[in-house]
Formats: sequence, structure tokens, C-alpha cells
Amino acid sequence: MHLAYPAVLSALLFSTGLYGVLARRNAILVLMSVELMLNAVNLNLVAFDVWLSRTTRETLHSGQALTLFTIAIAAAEIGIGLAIVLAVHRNRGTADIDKLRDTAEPNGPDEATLTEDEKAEATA
Amino acid sequence: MIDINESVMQFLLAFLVVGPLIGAVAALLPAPPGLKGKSPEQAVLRHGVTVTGAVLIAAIVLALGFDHRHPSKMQATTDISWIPALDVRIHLGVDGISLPLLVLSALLTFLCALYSSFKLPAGPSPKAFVALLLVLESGTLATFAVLDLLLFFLAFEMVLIPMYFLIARWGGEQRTRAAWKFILYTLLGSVVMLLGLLLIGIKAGTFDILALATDNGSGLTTSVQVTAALAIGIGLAVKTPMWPLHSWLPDAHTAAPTVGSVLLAGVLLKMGTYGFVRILLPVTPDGFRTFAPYLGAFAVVGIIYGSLACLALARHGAKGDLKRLIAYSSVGHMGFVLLGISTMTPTGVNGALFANIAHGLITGLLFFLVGALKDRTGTTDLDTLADRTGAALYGRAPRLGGLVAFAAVASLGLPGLAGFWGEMLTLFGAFDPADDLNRPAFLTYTAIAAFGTLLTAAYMLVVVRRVCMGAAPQPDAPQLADVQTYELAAWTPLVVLTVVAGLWPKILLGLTDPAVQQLLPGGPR
Amino acid sequence: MSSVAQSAAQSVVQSVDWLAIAPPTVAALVGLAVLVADLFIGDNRKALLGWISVAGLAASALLLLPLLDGDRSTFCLTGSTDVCSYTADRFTLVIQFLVLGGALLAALLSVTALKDADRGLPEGEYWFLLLSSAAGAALLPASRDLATLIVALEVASLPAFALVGIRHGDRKSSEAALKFFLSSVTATAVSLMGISFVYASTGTLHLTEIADRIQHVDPQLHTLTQAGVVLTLIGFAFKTAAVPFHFWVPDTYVGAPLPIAAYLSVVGKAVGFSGLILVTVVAFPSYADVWGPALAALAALTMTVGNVGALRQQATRAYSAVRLLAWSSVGQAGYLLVPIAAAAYSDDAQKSIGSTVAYALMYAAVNLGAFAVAALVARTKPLNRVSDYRGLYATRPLAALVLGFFLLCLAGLPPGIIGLFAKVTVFSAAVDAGLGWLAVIMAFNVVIALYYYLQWTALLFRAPEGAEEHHRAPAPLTAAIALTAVLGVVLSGAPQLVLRFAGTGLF
Amino acid sequence: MTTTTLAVLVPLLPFLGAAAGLLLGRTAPGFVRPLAVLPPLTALVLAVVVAVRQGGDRAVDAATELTPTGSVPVELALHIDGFAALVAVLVALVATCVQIYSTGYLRDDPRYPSYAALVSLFTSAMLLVVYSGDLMVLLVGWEIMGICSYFLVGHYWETPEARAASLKAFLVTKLGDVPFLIGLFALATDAGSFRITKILGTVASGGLDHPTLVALLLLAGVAGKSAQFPLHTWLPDAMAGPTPVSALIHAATMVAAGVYFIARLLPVFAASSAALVVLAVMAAVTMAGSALAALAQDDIKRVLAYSTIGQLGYMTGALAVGDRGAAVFHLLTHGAFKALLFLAAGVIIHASGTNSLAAMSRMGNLRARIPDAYWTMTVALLALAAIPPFSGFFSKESALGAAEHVVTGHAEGIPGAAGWIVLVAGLVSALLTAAYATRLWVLAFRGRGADAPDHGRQPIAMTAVLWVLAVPSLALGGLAYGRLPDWFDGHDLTPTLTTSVLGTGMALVGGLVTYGAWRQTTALAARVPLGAVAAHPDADGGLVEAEAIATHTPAYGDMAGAPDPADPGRLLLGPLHRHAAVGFHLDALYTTLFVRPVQAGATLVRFLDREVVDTYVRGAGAVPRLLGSAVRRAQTGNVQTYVSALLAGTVVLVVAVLLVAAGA
Repeated sequence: MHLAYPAVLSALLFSTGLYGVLARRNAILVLMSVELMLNAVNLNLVAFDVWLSRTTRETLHSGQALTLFTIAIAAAEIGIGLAIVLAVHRNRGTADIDKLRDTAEPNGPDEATLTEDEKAEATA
Repeated sequence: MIDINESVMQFLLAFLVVGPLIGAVAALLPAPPGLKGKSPEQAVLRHGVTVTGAVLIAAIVLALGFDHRHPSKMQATTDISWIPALDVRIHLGVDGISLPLLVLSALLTFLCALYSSFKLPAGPSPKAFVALLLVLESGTLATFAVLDLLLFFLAFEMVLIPMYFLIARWGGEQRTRAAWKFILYTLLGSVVMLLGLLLIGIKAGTFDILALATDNGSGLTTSVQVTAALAIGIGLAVKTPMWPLHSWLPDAHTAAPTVGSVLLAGVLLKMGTYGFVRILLPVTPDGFRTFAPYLGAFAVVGIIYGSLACLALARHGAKGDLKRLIAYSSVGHMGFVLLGISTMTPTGVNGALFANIAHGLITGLLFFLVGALKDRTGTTDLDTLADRTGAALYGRAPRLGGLVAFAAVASLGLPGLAGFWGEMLTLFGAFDPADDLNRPAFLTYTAIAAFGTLLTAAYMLVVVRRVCMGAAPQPDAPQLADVQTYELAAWTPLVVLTVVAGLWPKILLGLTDPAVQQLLPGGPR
Repeated sequence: MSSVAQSAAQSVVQSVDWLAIAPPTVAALVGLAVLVADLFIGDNRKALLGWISVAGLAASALLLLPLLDGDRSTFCLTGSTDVCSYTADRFTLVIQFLVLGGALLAALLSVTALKDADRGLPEGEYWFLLLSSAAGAALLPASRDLATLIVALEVASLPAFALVGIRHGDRKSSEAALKFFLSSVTATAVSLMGISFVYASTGTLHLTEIADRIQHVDPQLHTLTQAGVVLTLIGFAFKTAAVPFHFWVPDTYVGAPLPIAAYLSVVGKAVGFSGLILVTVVAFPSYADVWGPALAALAALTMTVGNVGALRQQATRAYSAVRLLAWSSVGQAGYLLVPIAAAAYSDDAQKSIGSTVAYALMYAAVNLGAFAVAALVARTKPLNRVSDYRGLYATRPLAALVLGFFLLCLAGLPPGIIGLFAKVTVFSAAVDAGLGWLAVIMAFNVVIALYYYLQWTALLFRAPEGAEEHHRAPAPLTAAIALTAVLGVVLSGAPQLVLRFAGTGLF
Repeated sequence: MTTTTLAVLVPLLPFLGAAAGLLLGRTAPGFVRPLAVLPPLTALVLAVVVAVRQGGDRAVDAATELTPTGSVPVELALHIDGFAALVAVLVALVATCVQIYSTGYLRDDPRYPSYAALVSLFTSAMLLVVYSGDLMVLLVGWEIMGICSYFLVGHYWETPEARAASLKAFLVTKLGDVPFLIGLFALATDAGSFRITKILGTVASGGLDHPTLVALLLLAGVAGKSAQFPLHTWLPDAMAGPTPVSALIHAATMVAAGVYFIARLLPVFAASSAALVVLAVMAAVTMAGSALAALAQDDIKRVLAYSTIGQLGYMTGALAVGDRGAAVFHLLTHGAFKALLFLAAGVIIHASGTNSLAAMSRMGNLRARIPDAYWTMTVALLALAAIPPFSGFFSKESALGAAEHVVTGHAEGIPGAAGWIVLVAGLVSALLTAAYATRLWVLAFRGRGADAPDHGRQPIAMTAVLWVLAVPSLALGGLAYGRLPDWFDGHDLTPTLTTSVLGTGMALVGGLVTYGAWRQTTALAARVPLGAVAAHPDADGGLVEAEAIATHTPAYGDMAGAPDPADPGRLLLGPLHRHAAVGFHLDALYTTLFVRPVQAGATLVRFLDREVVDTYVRGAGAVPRLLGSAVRRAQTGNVQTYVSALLAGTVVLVVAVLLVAAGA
């Protein structure tokens, strides 16, 4: 099979993941699309490794080694990602990314707009 | 005159630079050592006076121990490596050019400390005031004593923070805006200068001013010299200040307290011109030669611009502030100094250095007097001071009036006083510039600058007319206290030095001439 | 037979130089130990965990000393022994010292933070995460192949996400964690894509081998390689918070607990720029014309945006102090990038890299000091506003003087002599490489930066408004402040200690 | 004591007197008066001794280096030839007389100590100019004289006229000094030294590369200092100062310094004939114009001021025809009788309580009140009008003789045109001089009407000085025959027949015509009452004069003229009177030509500074602020914008790098 097929597929996967990250509103779905991007990279690595081992007699297969590492890292990331999304959901009642505006740079003088619970928390 | 062995001289010079720093740290300690005054304020102010006094005595002893027979040789040199990675060496030394400036700075700071120990400017704790004053002194003395490009930059920047706080904390109205404008403008200039210094240091392989000066720019290609001269020139021009880059000076002076103005005008402006003579002239002669006519042009415009601005401020109904007027007069005087340097002739540079010292003495005295006037009448606005016919200071406070007249006359460059020799030699240098500079341009500069002296005379005497003269003071007019003893103590050295330097210019020119001859490319090696 | 088997095993199993990999390993092991110990220690003696972690970090830092004598490398390919994955040369040791020192200071801040939160924060998990992140950060400078590099980057980052979001029930903390997480993971994905392209064109992951093979890549793959080189940089540029990737910094620092913000601003950035150095100078020296201009542009943009962003912070707004420090760290990242960009143009790349390392050491000490004083003030005024620092000199003179010194070091003005000379080294790297325009931009930035640093310093010495009750500063916090202050002053006195890296070659 | 040490003491003593006076003026008023009078007296004695020792033969030369300058060193040098010796004697004499006179004139003026100190400082500066052999040291003395004249003219700083006059005096002289300085530089660069001897040597060897330009530059300075035609407008206004000051500074010494300088460096001027012609024209215009203006002045001191300008015109005329002996001879005689005229005028103002001739002409037998002033003033006026036996006749005739000498073609190198211009102008102004001298004498002493108020005898100090100065006004002429020429490098100073007959004839005609005109107009005086008298008549001279000056404008409409039909001058000048009174509107011309453009420039600069230079600085401050708000607005807080920015940045970076790599 020619190298182009997996490369193109991985590019497509990567862009779908990218679209998912940028467009989806729910945090969980964003996490899934991030996973998609990482797997696109894995596909790419494995494809190149096979192609390299055939053409240049490369014996170390470091591509596949890196793929294993990436899979491990992706797993760890999802673990922490979900934990954070859970914390966000518990604090806010929703996992909608667009609502996360508390730490933005407020424009006007924000003494007045300091929300109640922040005041509460400040005085704690 | 008196011969002191080399190591004592080295110690003296090192003490000049480090002493004030130690004094500053000591001032911050809760119970500053030394004389116990009535209150802690009194103690810390007296501490300030003792430290600056010690530094002044050290400077005078250094001047006496200095070998006047050959002032072009660098004396009292210490040379220790500090940061090998950047090739920065603590290389101190003093020669005919830097000795007068060192003594002037030490004297002015001592007088300021003395003056403020009796009359503290309104503002927060005097402890901080004394500490800042001492750090400022250490910065200025270091600038004149240091012979390493990067240390020069370090000393150049060391004065920024103390002066910022002096203006921002103890200043008059609009002080924060003026302090910001001062520090940001000067910092931009000095950082651009840093680029030039680095370019020289990297291309020539060393940051040592002495080594660079002796091989006189032969180690640098002309294009490098031109860029370096431009960058360093801009940085120094902001500090001098040269005409288009001067707008921070009037605001800083109007807002600064008396002591701040005296030090700003008396010492800080000299660092810029000293940089021209010590770095640009010897190290990048070809680069400087390309810019000399433009520098001359800007200098001359600065002279006329400064004088006309003063005339505008001195006019009736112009709501002109006296300190702002003196600030613009400094722009004019510094125009003369720059013109002298741009001629690249021994006469011109001698004139520039002499005018430097003279400006320090005279403008320092002027600012002291205006400060005293402000303490007495509460305002420096010329219109409120001289309502219709004039403030008649001759009548109400004759000695103060006499001193104001003396300072004004010295400032307009009356021969027989210090102001004349600097301007005369600058004009004489410009009349006959270095042979590869185009003569007609410099002849026009001479003519315009000479006309500038007339304008200077005009606005100075208008100020004397509106401040000192006036209708006979009515008996009910508020009584002005005449000169106090502490004021007299602070001002007499300046008056005496102005007269001595005027009547016997050899005291300064004898020192600077051999050093300048050796510095300039054409001069004898 | 056994010897043959052994030799066969020998040939298959790589020989591991345990001393070389000691610093990161010790940190990781102490982390695990703390995690396990957390189960057995009762609630009232949780502080013990803190001191164990601090001791662990100190031990791993001390373990750097034996490595000083010469370069040691391990995990090498059995074939050619000079291609190794882990090398402990001078560059690694300096960066590891920076990382472990930074983590130690952050740990000191955390001890007080945890005590103040009194069970608000889970101690066991907190220390485990901090130590593991420190271990990852210590591993990164030593890694000499892209796989270890990425793994180290992730090991350093993942605990950081958790640390940022560790405050239960705090909306800001979880929100900041999520933002940090999403941005970082996307950047890593992009970086991995770049690495895959580089792997495709060179066929290997070891940096030294990449450097040789990348010179003669077959022409078809040339554009792919160039794209790969730039994409690989993105992950590390993100970690240093270069401009297009800096958006997460203010939000994360505000949301995170203060010690973690300090940790991120120093160790996070150290990870970023050491990764950048390894990738650019060691892996792709021949592609200098590719990453040189890119990094120069990034540096200029980062400086300007960072300083200008900090300029507009209103002193009275909530969290403005931390936000100001965040923007200032973005600005400082710009200064860190300049020598790396200059390395592309100058003939002696290692000398200009030294400038980054020197500047980073100064920045680490001074920035952590500033955060320490911020933590001290935050204990009484939780809103962390810059206006809360008004008149600090009246109540805590020493803290005010020290904070003033740190801010002026960051600004690069004389009381902060080490700051000034560090900036001079960066300037001289730029001028030496002929990047005149970058040096001029940097000059303007120094002036803009001075405005907000000096504004804050001036605020410290102004007359205080309300009456201030004075209570004792906790021991670890005072220790941290004292340590950084002494470090700053000693370095100001003898800048050669730090700046000597700018003089000599590091690799 | 060698001549050099004596010569050094001459300027040094008044300087020390001045310094002592300034320092302890207020603390020890007791011996301020002796400190004022003794130094100039001893200086006079020493000057006479030096003059006698020098005796007109070899010039006394001595020099030590004052300072190295990098190219041409400045030396503290003495160069005393015959001219210097005699002028020094004159200066010392007049200064002593003025100091003695001032002790009486400003008896109870609170500011007397500083006044006396400044007069001594002035005297030492003038003596420095006279003796100095180095041009730069001469310039130092030159400008110190200028500043002393500024302070002394501004002595009555309560009156607005004095405030304006002092500023104007200094600025106009300084305007002259600017080209003067550049001229000195040109000389020094060509001669390689500031020493007069070297410069004269270079000129002799033809080393001066463009003498006309140098001469004109120096001429500007001389015109400013000696109040010659273009820059003379400051002298009449300077009469707002005390009379002794006018006598010393604005009659005998400072204004003569310019003439003396040209006499010292005549070869420089003689090197270019164009310069001599310009000098002659300038002298001619000055002589005629000032004489006309003097005829129309109402203030007695302004008449004398314009007369001084005219007499200086004579001296420059004599120099224009190359005879510096005649010029310095006239300088000496003029110094004596003009100082006497001013001091006598002081007495008159003190006695009559006014300085306006119109008011004096309405006072009866003023001469009975002040007999000394009357007789000495008559002697001086006759000398001024150049009537034979008096010294004025001999010195003026020697000048006209020199001009005639050139006209008849005997003198080589001097353009004939210069001779003609000087001769004709000299004769015309001889007539006019006699006219205004007679007018002054007649209006002052032949007034009719109520008797002048009697305030008892004038202080002895003032009257004695008058007689002391009357002696040289009378006798100095005789010296023309005796030993004077050998002091002045030997030319014959005796008056030639034709010019003396012509000159005396013109003078007599002028006097008689004015007397006739006065006879007709005096009747009108009774019908038109005019005049105001000072408020405190019995105060000391200074206070009376200050009030007289202050009241002149309110009483008579303006500073100079007065609407008095009984004034013979009005009859003689006719339509010209109105213009002559205000000095031919030169002041108005200079204000529009110089003062207004400078003030416009000042306002332009103030506008430029506030609007242009500052806006750039403020703008530079605003740019980072704008960028800052843009950056802060970009922090929207939405993660997805952050990530999209991140990816967009990546794409842009990759594309840019590919383009750059492909392009490069």
C-alpha cells in the first residue's frame, strides 16, 4: 500500500479532531476530538515507520516506540482531562466551554461587578 | 600640588564612588550613626551632610594630589576584573577632563545636602531623601570616574531611580507626570546608547575606554563607527539635552524640588556632554566626523530655540514659570557645549568642558536662588511675582536681589565670570573647525550662536528687570526675609568659584587642554 | 553459559548510569513515597509530607554536584554508543539546577499555602503532583531524543494541569485548569505532528542523528521537513508562552493557587525554552534559516505584547497583582527567546544560548522572590490587588525593599544590577548576531516595562491608607523570600556566577 | 618700582576698591566714601607717573600667559604707548572728579555704597581696556564696562525710564559686541595671537586676508560702544541714570573706548580704503544727525548726550582720515569739557529742581543762585563750540586740518572722498554745535520770570570739582604746541589757517543766528506758562534728578521734546523739529526691524514646543497604551478563541517560514 493513503487519512483525522476542538461546546466532546488528533499522529507515526523500515532498512522502529508512548500519554491526559471537566461541572453545573469567562480580563472597573460568591470567597 | 602616593589616590577615588553608597545604606538604618540632632530627622540630615562633606574633602584631596604637570595621563587608576563573561572590568581613573567634573559634582551635592539640612523640601521621610541623594551622588561620581563602557552605562542608569523618586516624592505640582517623562525618556536614550556601546565593545573586542581611545577607532570599520556614533549620540543627546530631544527637561525642572533641580542641572546634564568627550570623540572619530555638522546644526538651533522660549516665558502676561525659564536656558547653554564638541578642535572641546563646569556652577546658583524666592513668596510664576512694575527685590531683599543679578549676569556670559570663557572658546572653535569639517557651515553656526548670546542677555536682563527692579516697594508690601546664614553658606562657594574661574581660567583650561590635545585624533599622541 | 547469557543480556539490556539519572529519579521516587505515606499519616501531621517533599527536592538538587566533573550520558544505542537518550552535560546540569531550585522555592511557598488552607487542599496529592512535575521538568533538559523530550514535556505538564485545578469548589481554579489543559494538549498534538514529519524525513528520533541526516533529505520531503521543524517548535514555544500561544497565561495564573502560578512562571518556562534550545540548536542547526527568523519574530512579538499587556493593568482590579506578574512573565519570555533567535545568525551558537541560560537563572530567582512576597501579602489581603501593596514599606519595610529590588531587577535598572547585566548579555547576543531591529524593539520594551515595574515599586513606598495590623510572617515563606533576596544580592555583587554561562560553550 | 608694576597697579587699585566696597558696603558704612575716592586718586597719580616715564618714546610691553585655549593662548599683556598713557590720565582724572562729586550729589542715597563700588569697577575696567595689550583681555574690560553702565543707568530703578534705558543700553552695546567678537577671532586666527603688537606686525606684513570684512566687524562693535550712527540710540535714553554716571561713562570714558580701540588698531582699518570711506560716512552722518537732534531736545542732559555723539563723530572722522593724533587729542579735550558740562548740568538740575530747558527759561537769574556752575559751564560751552582760545578749538581744528591735509592730496593711502566727507560734515556740524551750545546757554541762564528758588550754596564737593575740570577745558589747547605731539607719534597738531578761519566763522554764525532767534521767541515765554518743579527741592541731587526724570514725560508729553513755542530751536528747525526731537524715529524703526520679529519668534517657539515637540512625545506615550488595551481586549476568556489563535498562529508561522525559506 502506498504511503500516501495513511498520511492523507491521518491528515483528515487531524483536521476532524481540530474542528471538534474548535467547534464543539461540550467539554467532553472537546476532549474526544483532542484524542482524535493524538490518534491521527499515532497513525502517521506507524505509517512512516513501516514505510521507513521497508525503504531504508531502519531496524530500530523508533516510530512505533513513540506511538506507544503517545498512547500512554493520551490515556493519562484523558484521565486528568475528565477529572478537570468533572470539577468544572460540579462547580458550575454545566460543562459548556463558552460559559467559562470568570478569569477573563474585565473591561470596566470591576469593583461593582464582583459576583457575590467571589466576595464571599474573598472574605473567607 | 602635594604628592600623595598612588595607593592612597586609588583609595580616594574608590572611596569617592563607593563612600556615598555605604552612606546611603547607613542612612536607612534606624539609628544612623554620627551626629545626634534634636530629632531623628535632624540626625539623618546631619548624617547626609557629614557623608557628602567627607566625599567633598576626598575629592579636594584627590584634586590636590593630582599631578598637574601632565593631566593627560590617567591617574589614581584601579583595574579589577568584575565580570569576565562580559569582559567588564572595574576600571576607575581620573584625568584632566574628569577631575573638574568630579570636584563639581561632589561640591554641588554637599551644598545641596547642607541646604536641605536646614530647609528640607516638603515630602515624606527625610531618611529616604538622604539615602536617595547619596545614591545619586555615587552614580554621578561613578559616571565621571569609570573607564569601562558598560560600567559607564551602569553609572549612567544608576542616577535614574533616585532622581525619579526625588522628583515624584518631593516635587511641586504635576510632579508624577514630569517624573515619568524624565525617567522613561532618559531610559530610552540610555538603552539606545547601550546598543551603540555593545556594538563598539563587540566589534573592537574590549569595553575598556582607555584602550579604545589609544587606538582611536582604528579597530572599527567606518560603518560600525557611524552606527555606533549615531546610537551613542542619540542616547547622550537625550541626556544633554540636545534640541529636539529636550522636552523632558522643562517639565522635570518645574516639578523638581530646589535640590533636585540643582543636581539635575548642575550634574546630570554634564554626564551627557562628558560622554560625548570621553567616548564618542576618541573612540569613533570617523563616525563622529560624519555627524559633527548635524550635531552643530542641532546645537545652534538649540541655542536659539532655548533663548526664544525663555523670551516667550519672560514676557508680561505669558504666565511663565521661572524654573521652566531656567530649564530652557540650560537647553541654550548646553547648545553651546554641543557646538564646542561638534567642532572637533582642541579649542572647541576645551570651551565645551569649561562651559560645562561654568553652567553647573551658575545654573546651580540660579536654581538655589529661585528656590529661595519660592520659599519666600510661595510662587515662581513670573507674572504673580512681578505684578505690574516688578517685584523690586533690590529694595525688599537687597542681598538676594544682588545675588539674582549676579547669577543672571554670569549666566549671560559676562567676561570676567565663568560663563564667558566657555562660550568664547566654543565660538572660537566653531570659527576655525577641524580641517575636514566644512568651514562655511561652521561659520554660519558661529554667527548664529553669537547672536544667541545676545538673546540670552535679553531674556536674562528682562528677568532681572521684572524680578529685581520695580516701583518703590510700598511700606505695606509683605516683608521679604533677606539671605539667611545657611543660604549664604550654601551659595558663597558657587559665587566665589564663578568669579575665580572667570578671572583665572587657567585653573580649568590648564587641566583640560593637555588631556583634550591627546584625546582628539589630530592632537599630539 | 551464564557469562555468555549475561553478555548476551548485557548486549540487549542497556547499561544504565544510575548516578547520571539520579536527580529526576530521586524526585519521582520521593513523590511516590509521599503519595503512599499520605495514606498512613493522620490529618494533624500532614505538614510532615511537605517537609519530606522539600527534603526530597533538596536531595535531588544536591545530587547534581557529583555530576559536575564531566559529561555523562546513558540509555545509549547499543550500536553506536555516542547516540544516547539521556546526557548530563553542563547545559543539563544548569537547567536541572534551575528547575529543582525553582521547585524547591515553590514547595516552600506551598508549605505555607497548604497550612493556611488547613485541609482545604489535599496535601498528599498536591505534593505528589508537584514532585512528579519537577521530575519531568528535570528529565527534559537531559533528553537527547524526541520521544524522551515529548514524554518529559508531558510529565512536566500533566501534573501542572491537576495542580492548577486542585482547589475543590473554586470556579476559577477549575476553569483555569480546563483552559490550560485544552491549550496545552492541542499544542502537544501539533508538536507531535511536527515530530512525525521530522521522523518521516530523517528516519530517526535521536537529536544528533537528526542533525546529520536532515542535511541530505531527498528533495520531495524538503517542504515536509521544514513544516515539521516549525511544528515541533510550537509545543515548546507554547510552554514558554510565546505570543500566539500566550493567551492561557493570565487566566491560568489567576485561577491557580499562588505557589503553582510561581512554579509555572519559572519551571514551566524553563521546560519550554530548554526544549526549544535542544530542538533548535542540537537537532536542526542546519535549518537555522528556518527557525531563526521564526523565533526572532516570536521574540519581538512576545516582548511587546507581554509588556504592553502589563501596562494596562488597573491597580484596583481584583487579582491585578498576579495578572501583572503573569503579563510580566510573558514579557520576560520574549527576552529569553532573543538569544535563541540570535543563535541562528551568530557563528558561535552555544555562546548566545548561554545568554538565555544566564538570563533564565536571574529571572527564576527574582520572579520567585516576587511571587514569594506576593504570597506573603496575599495572606492578609486575599484579593491580590496591586493597590493592596500601597504603603507596604510602613508595615513590612524589609519585604517592601526586597520586592522593590526584585521588580527593578526584572526591569533591569541599577539597584537590580544582576537584572541589568543579564539584559546586557541578551542585548549583546542580539547585537553580536546582527539583529539590530530586534535589539531596538527590546530597547523600547525595556522602557515600557519600566513603567509598570516602577509604578508598582513607587506604590510600595507611598503613605499607607488604612491602619495595618502586623502579624508574623510564617517561617517557610520568610525562608523563601530570604533565599531569593540573598541570591539576588549576591548575584548583583558578583554577576559572574551566573553570567559565566554566557561566556563559555554549554554542550 | 618699575613702570610695569606701576602700570599694573593703575587698573588694580580701583578693582580692589570696588571689591572691598561691594563686600562690606552694608556692614561698615563708615569708610565707604574714602574707599570710593582714594583708589581712583592714587590711580590718577600713578597714571601720571607712568605717562611721564613713558614720555611718548618706546611703548611699555609686558605679558604673562593668562590661559592656554587649545589654539591661540590668551595673555595678560600690557602695551602702553603715548596714547594709552594720556588717555589713562584722562580716565583717572575724570573718575576721581566724579567720585568726589558723587559724595556730594548722592549724599543720603541708601544705595551709595553699591553705586560707588560699581563706579570704581567701571574705572578699573576702562583702565584695563586702555592699558591692555591683549585683545581678549581688552574684550573682558570692554564688556565689564558695558555691565557697569547697565547697573549704573539702572540706579534709579524705581523710575520706569531707568528700567527701560538700562536694558536698552546693554542690549544695543551687546548687539555691537557680537560682530566685534567675531572680528577679534578673525584677527587672532590670521595673526596667531591676540597680542596687539603681533597683530600690527601681521597687518604690516600684509598677513590679514580680508581686511575690509574684519574692519567692518570691528566697526560694528565700536559703533555700539561709542554710540555711532547705526547703534547710537541707547545713549540719549541712558541719561535716565545719575548725572555723575553720565559724566564719567557716557561722556568721557566708555563712549571714548571705541574711538581709542580704532586708534590703537588704525593700521587694520587703514589696510582697506573701503573701510575708511565707510568710517567717514558713518562719522559724517553721526555728526550732522546728532547736532540736529541736540537742537530739538528739551531735557538738558539729552542735549549733552546728542552733543557727545556728535563730538565722537568728529573723532571717528579724524580716524577716517588716518590721523589718530588729532582723534585722541580731541578725545582728551572733549573728555574734560564734556564731563564738566554734565557735572554742571547736575548742579543746575539740583538748583532749579527740573531738567527741562523750557522750565529753566521761565526762571529768573538762575545764574545768581549757582555762580560756579554758571562760569564753568560757560567756559565748557565755549570749548564745545570751538571758540579760539579754548581747548575745543585746537582739537577740533586739528581734526579738520587732518581732513584738509587729505583733501589737498598730501596723505598717501587715504581716499580723497573720505577727506571731503569729513571736512564738509565737520564744518556743517561746527555751525550746528555752536547753535545748540548757545541755545542751551541762553535758555538755562538767560531765563525771565519768577526768581529761581534759593536752596543755599551747593555742596563744596560738587563746586570744587567743576573748577578742577575747568582748567583742562581752558589750558589743554596750549599743549597742542608744546609736548603733546611727541606723545602722539610726532604729527603736527597745530591748527592750519584755512580750516581754523572757516571753522571759527561757521561757529560764530551758528551762535549769532541762535541768539537772534532767541531774542524773538523769548517774548512768547511769558504768555505760555510751562514747567514743573521736583517735589523735594532740598533733598540731595540724586533724588531731585530722579523725580525730574520721572516727571518729565507726564509734564511735557514725552521724554525728549517739550511743546514750548519760546524755544529758538523750534524756530530754527521748523518742520524738522518734531522729527529731530525723537531722534528721527530710529527707535521706532529698530523696534519694527528687530524687536518685533524676535518676539514673534518667541511666540512661535512657545507654540512649537507645546504643540509639535510635545505632541510627538505624548504620542509616543499613547501608542503602547493603545496596544495594551487591544491586547487586554483579546483576553476574552473563551478557551476556543485561545486555541484557534494558537492554531492560526501555527499556520501563519509555517506558511511564513516556508515562504521565507523558499524565497531566500
